[in-house]
Amino acid sequence: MARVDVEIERCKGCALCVDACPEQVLKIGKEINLGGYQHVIVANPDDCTGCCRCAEMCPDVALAVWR
Amino acid sequence: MARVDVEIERCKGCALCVDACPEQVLKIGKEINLGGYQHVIVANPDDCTGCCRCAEMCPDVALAVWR
Amino acid sequence: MSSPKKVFTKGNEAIAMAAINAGCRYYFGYPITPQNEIPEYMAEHLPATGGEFLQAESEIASINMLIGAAATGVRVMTSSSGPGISLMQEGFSYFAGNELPAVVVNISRQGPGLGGINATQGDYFQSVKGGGHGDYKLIVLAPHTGQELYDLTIKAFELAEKYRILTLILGDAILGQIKEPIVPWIPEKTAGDPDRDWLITGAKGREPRLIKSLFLADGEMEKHCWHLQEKYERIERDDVMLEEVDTADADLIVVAFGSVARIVKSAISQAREAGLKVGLVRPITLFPFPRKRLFELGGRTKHFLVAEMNTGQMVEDVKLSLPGDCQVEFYGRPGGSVPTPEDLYSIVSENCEKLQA
Amino acid sequence: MSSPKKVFTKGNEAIAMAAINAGCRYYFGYPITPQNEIPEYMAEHLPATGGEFLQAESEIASINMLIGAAATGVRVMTSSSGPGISLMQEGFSYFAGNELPAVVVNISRQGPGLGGINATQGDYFQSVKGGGHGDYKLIVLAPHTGQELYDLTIKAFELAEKYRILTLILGDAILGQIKEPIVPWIPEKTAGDPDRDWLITGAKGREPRLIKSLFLADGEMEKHCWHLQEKYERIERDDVMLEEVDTADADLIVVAFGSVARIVKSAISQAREAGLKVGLVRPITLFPFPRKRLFELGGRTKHFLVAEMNTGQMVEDVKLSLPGDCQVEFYGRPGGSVPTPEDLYSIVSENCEKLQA
Amino acid sequence: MKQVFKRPESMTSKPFHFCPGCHHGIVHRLVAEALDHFSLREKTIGVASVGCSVFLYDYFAVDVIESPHGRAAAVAAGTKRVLNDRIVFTYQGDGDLAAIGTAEVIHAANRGDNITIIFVNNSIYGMTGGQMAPTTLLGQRSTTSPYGRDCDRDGYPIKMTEMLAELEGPSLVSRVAVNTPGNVKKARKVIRQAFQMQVEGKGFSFVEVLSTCPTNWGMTPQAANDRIAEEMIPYFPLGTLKQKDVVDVL
Amino acid sequence: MKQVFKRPESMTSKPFHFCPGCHHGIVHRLVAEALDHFSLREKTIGVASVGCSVFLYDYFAVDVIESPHGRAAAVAAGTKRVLNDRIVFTYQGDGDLAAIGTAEVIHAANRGDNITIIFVNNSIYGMTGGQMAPTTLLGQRSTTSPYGRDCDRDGYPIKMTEMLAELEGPSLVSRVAVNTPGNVKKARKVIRQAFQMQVEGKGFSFVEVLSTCPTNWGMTPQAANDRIAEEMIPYFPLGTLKQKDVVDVL
Amino acid sequence: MYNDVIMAGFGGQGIMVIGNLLAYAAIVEDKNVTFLPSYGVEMRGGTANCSVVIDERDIGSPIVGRPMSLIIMNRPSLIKFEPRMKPGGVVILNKTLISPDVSERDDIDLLALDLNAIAEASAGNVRLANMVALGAYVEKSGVVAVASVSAALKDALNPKYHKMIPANQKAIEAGAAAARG
Amino acid sequence: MYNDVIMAGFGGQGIMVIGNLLAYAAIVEDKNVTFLPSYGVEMRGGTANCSVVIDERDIGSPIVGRPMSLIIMNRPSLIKFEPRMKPGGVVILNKTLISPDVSERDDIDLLALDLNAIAEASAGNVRLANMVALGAYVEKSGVVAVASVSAALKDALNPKYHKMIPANQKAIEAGAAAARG
Ligand SMILES: Cc1ncc(C[n+]2csc(CCOP(=O)(O)OP(=O)(O)O)c2C)c(N)n1
Ligand SMILES: Cc1ncc(C[n+]2csc(CCOP(=O)(O)OP(=O)(O)O)c2C)c(N)n1
Ligand code: SF4
Ligand code: SF4
Ligand code: SF4
Ligand code: SF4
Repeated sequence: MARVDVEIERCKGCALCVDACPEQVLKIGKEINLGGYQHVIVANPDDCTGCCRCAEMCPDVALAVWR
Repeated sequence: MARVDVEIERCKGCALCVDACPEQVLKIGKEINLGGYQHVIVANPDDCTGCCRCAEMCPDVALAVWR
Repeated sequence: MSSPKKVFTKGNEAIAMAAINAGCRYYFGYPITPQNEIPEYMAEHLPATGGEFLQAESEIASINMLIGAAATGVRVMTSSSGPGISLMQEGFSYFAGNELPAVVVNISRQGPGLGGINATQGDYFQSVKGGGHGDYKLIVLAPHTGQELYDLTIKAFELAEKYRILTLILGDAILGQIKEPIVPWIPEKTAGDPDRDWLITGAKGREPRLIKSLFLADGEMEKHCWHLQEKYERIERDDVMLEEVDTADADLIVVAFGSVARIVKSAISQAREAGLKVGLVRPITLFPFPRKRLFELGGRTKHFLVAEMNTGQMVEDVKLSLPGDCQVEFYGRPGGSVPTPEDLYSIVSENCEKLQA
Repeated sequence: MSSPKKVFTKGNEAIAMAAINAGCRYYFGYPITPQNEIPEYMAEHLPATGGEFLQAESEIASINMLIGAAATGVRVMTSSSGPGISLMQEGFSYFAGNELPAVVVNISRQGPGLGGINATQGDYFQSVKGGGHGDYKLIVLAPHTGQELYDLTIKAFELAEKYRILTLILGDAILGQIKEPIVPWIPEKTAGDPDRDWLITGAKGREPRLIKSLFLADGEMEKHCWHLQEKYERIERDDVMLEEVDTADADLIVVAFGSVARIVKSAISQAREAGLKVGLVRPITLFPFPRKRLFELGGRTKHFLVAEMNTGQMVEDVKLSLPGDCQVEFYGRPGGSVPTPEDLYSIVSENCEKLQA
Repeated sequence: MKQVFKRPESMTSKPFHFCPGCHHGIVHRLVAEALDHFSLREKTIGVASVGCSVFLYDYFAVDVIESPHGRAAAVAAGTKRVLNDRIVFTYQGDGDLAAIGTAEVIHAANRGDNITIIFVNNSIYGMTGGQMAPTTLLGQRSTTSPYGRDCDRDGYPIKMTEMLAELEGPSLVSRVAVNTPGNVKKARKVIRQAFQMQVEGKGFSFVEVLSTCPTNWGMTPQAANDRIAEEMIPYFPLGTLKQKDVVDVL
Repeated sequence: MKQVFKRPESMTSKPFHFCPGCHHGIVHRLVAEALDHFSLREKTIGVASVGCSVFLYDYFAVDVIESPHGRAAAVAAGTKRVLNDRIVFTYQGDGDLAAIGTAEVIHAANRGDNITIIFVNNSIYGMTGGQMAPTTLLGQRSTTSPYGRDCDRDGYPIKMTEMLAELEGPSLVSRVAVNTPGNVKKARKVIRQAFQMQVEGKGFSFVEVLSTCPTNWGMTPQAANDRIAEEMIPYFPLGTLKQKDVVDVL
Repeated sequence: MYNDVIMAGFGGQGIMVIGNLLAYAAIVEDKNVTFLPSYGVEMRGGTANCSVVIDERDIGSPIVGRPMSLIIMNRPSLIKFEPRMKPGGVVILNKTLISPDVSERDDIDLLALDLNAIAEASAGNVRLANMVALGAYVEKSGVVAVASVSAALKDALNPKYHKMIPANQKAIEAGAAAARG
Repeated sequence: MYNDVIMAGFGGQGIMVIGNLLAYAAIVEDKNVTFLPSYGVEMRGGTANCSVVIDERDIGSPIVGRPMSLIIMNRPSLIKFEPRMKPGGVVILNKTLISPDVSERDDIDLLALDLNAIAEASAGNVRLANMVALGAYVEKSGVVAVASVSAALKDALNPKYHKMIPANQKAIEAGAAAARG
């Protein structure tokens, strides 16, 4: 059981987390946040292993991981 | 046949040439030049081999060597 | 474009373009906002002229590379802003002592300290009183439009060469960043005389030459300082530039330079429409300062208002210029806050009211 | 020695000794003649106080080390001369923006450029008008004897702390090199208040603090500049220092600072002996300049003579201070030529003659 | 479930102003984590430099002094000489440290000043809009090398880490990258070691972090991230060139 | 008899102002000999630095520009960029080059500026009266290290030659001494090579010359000369650390 | 006739592009013009804005203290600039990102458009929302002819984007049409 | 009574030492004094000189424009300073290195002494020629008592030279004796 949370208003949609996740849990969504960015969304929450690779790569500390 | 000449007014009496000369040709004299220095003199002119070691060491380019 | 000779150009680019057209072939500089378009333009266009753009490791390196290049007699330039110009002050002083010609551009920004990139005129004192050590002056030119940035850059190279002096173009973030249509032109003379008798070129078939600022013999340095002083006096006599607007009948004369002068122009035309007799004196050369003309004007008009984007710097030179019976008011906005035409209009009309009272 | 409390001391050493006695425990500096006795004294004596002397790799490093140390609230100092002080101008501007307290000594020498090591007063403008970028001021103290070098060094630390400002001691080669008997003393307070709410000490049990000079929010930088301005006005109100000699009945008042003032004193006593009514105003603080007092004096005495070892710098501040109907003459010797008492006596008496005519 | 990844305590909650995908954010976090690791927040003083990282103070919950451009090492030296029981670090870009600040960093290193320097090498001037840095790669275009960096005119990209490792003073000199989760982990370890050196009074520690500037490289964040492995690391090899004895901290 | 040793033609006849026994005079002569060797006098531009050698222009019969303290390499770079067919050299002391001028020399080297730098390392500030230099040896007393240089406070004597040899730009980086007739001969050869590099357009050449300062070392000229072999060379080893292809010139 | 406008939005929304384009359009009509960009913290984050002043006479101040018109692409910009507006001024508001309710002035002429949608619909590219806004502004204010804006595209755009001129023109026209109502 | 003197010679001739010593002698007599050294080019070559001003009253200028007295140890110094002298002034001249014929003034009181010889003879050390000169000057001018100079030696000299105080005293005395004629 693991979970990744996105702090949407911190996300700038750089997609480094998307590339880093070995399980394709994350993807860039269609929505725009207040900063004007298309932010990341947790597309496949169930596949998350809590490995933290996404969070390690997130330049904006927008991700939190539970395990 | 070799000769070393001292340009007296350039000499500051540092004696580096005296130390450099393997033949003890040069020594610091008693006279004081216009700059106030006790300058070097050619004490044993006949022993000069014209090897130029003195001149190489003279910081004030006060020596000329003939051979 | 309908008017074929007009080019819509950013202020910084106007300077760079003018420099190249004035024959400047070497540029040494270090990045700093808000003047980066100058080195960037130079980097793009100098190579094609056979010249060279070199990015220095710092402003200190820039100004010293400028010394090395200026000594050869070519037209050279650097540019920077506040903090970078401060770092060049030792170099400025050496330029003065060495009597070398070159052009430096200061697209000034907020200060003191790191400040920010908005426009101010807080570097007036540094420019005209000498931020470096010793008794010296630079020629300081203060353009107020894109076209004038272009024209005065060309003038700067000419004056630098005429007097063997560092010439500073004092702009600000507004002037550097603004885009306006300008008409470029090419001056007749785009290089210094190659026969000047002080150029450092290698002592081929002549006596060795020396560029220095250390004079040790008794009284020699004093002589050198008076020689410089005499040169500065010649500059004050021959090369003052200013613009006057509606001064002939003015009850109040505003004195302002650079971008503020431009904003003042808007305020003044509003004031004239409102029937207020207001004029403008805009010093174009900050050194030499238009002392004589101000003194003349002060014979007739007794009220002056100095407007600057700082807490009061040029106002001192205005006071020093005017007859003792003139009254000088000051309006200032420091730290990057730019007065609007409305601000200036209201301060002008306030002053006029006081006059009537 | 017959008078036990007197110490025969070189000016530079008087400064260093006073600094240590004022609680200065850290010194960062780079060698330059004619002030080397200051770092040398510090290198010898600071270790025993538990403090530290560190020779920096350059004047730029010195002034920046000073920033880092001043931010912790300890008493710190650096010293240099002309070229080195020029290199510190960016740092000076940061000190102003950051509002940090520290003491800098300029034992000035010939300029512009490399100049030489003789005394001048060519750095007056740099000191009082701000050689760095932006609108700012330093407190500038101008001692004229060994004892005063000592006393004003102590004062400099106090003022720096009182206002969170960089305080500059402007001496020259004469003052730095001269040896005189002085009486050392120790002030009561030799350290700043450890509870000042801006000290950078690590955010233990409190909110983190910040020393900065970049203010980005709309209008914030302008506010900061006006805040600084307000502080400068307070300083002008509360901390002007000057010396007056024989001004009460003077027909001619000489204005001079530092070592020139001292030479003027000889000339004036000669003049008084010759029956000439000559007085002296000696600004001790160059910023704040004794404007108010000069204005008052200008109500009675209408003729002033400014004597400086430069081509005319303080003379501008004198003119700006005096009522419009005063006449101000200037006598200057730039480039390291020091006027003798005889020179000054003859210029003083010439001026008195003109007055009579 | 336990939270296994969260914002370090030495960081504030303020969102970064950095451009999307800029590695500065990762490096900030790693530094904050190192401070957390040794519980240093309350005794740390950061020295901010001039560059995109100038707003350090908004993101670190520590005392901060803003340094003039290039002079952070001198400012830090001044602070540390007075408060030698505090932890003092600088955070500098490649324009700041490898150009205008060359002398200051070399002499701080040579003196063995007991401070830590985090050197973010993104091979360009970020804040000022993409001018050539001393570290710009050969052929790389920038606004002041519009035809690509030319070694005949501009010289070779400078390797600060290699140069500093030549000196006696430093206790740790290392180059890391943060372009993959694995490299981030290695970088975390080295940055920790750097602070440990300071904690143990071993003298000057220096970590160069290869970093992206998607904005001024004219690349997407992803392409910029890829460039680190493709172009930066081959020229600027990763690894620790100098290290005094240290207990492993990971 | 033929004159086998005489003043080089690139030198003027003015007697040096240097103190008795100061090696500056020997180094001046060797540089002038190198100019003579390649017949460069009429196309050479010297850049004088601030230090005891500031009066370069009195002794060399070449055009000279006086540089601000520490900035000779930048001044020379400016000159050379314009007049790239002239020979440009700087002559700098260890205060000038290894302290205040650190950044300028490193970046001139890194750019591979086609200039020659003669670096006279006498481990002290001569002109200003004997303060500690970055090259002052550990334990050495100077007016600003009255208790001897302390590596904890002041760091280790800096080895500029070793540091510069790390860079790509230079064509020649070497350290020589002039304390014995034999070393003078070697130094002559290396200084010639340095100018040859420039003549051949090979880029930045740098020669460090270990040198005495009897006055500020508080020694007789002879004792000072001996100190070179006893203390200086062991810490600053002689030799060429970097050299691009060159035809032997001796 | 004197006219001024401040345009503001996120960096990346093409504010500078339309400011520049409007200036070129003024040049097409042989008018005097000043274009003054102003950034937040150099380039990162923050908002970008620019001022354009157009006049037949010489232009005094390029600084616009109390704007006659605004093009507002994001919320912070509305909050910053609306209070300074002259009464009766024209505002083009990007309804895609800001609700018109945020506006606090009732003495101005506010036109809220779903710029992204119009851009998508007219030119098939949301990134041309800026052009839609400019078209609407020009139409509403009459400061220059819409045709002049279209004509200026080749001067204002980098040649490498010239192939996008037709799409830009469509977006501008669509903006103008929306402004006509 | 006001008194001033300029002392000048080669660096290394001990000019600063005797200037300093004279100042200490003045302090012994509780007088005010300023001692101003001035070098040529920093330390190398050139000549060294210093000015000492002694007075019972506060001292104004430490700069001596027209000296009342001179101690001259080498030829360049005579050429430099002699023309500036006040008429009637006292000059102690180092005859060992300069012939009195070089002097061009006939309105001064010139005492040419073979200082080196006197130093050698009295103290067995030519290096004390400076002390001989000072002794002669003090005796001739009366600015301070010769005894005060001797008494000041321990303050003025670095402790490591204190063992040489007797030799110095002898040289000073010998100079004074020479001046008495
Ligand atoms: C003395 C001085 N010169 C120049 C500048 C302008 N400036 C600000 S940041 C910077 C460099 C930014 O590049 P870098 O250090 O690589 O940091 P980055 O922004 O890439 O993180 C420059 C040149 C300045 N502020 N001060
Ligand atoms: C900006 C500046 N700082 C300091 C000085 C003072 N200064 C003159 S020469 C010198 C250093 C001399 O030492 P070095 O370079 O080793 O040469 P040397 O005299 O030993 O040959 C210094 C610090 C100066 N002239 N300018
Ligand atoms: S924690 Fe691992 S698995 Fe989960 S989203 Fe992040 S990278 Fe993917
Ligand atoms: S790495 Fe961070 S900022 Fe980038 S898309 Fe993922 S969550 Fe957003
Ligand atoms: S400009 Fe470059 S370095 Fe700066 S924040 Fe943006 S991506 Fe990062
Ligand atoms: S002080 Fe030293 S370096 Fe300078 S000339 Fe004298 S011996 Fe040579």
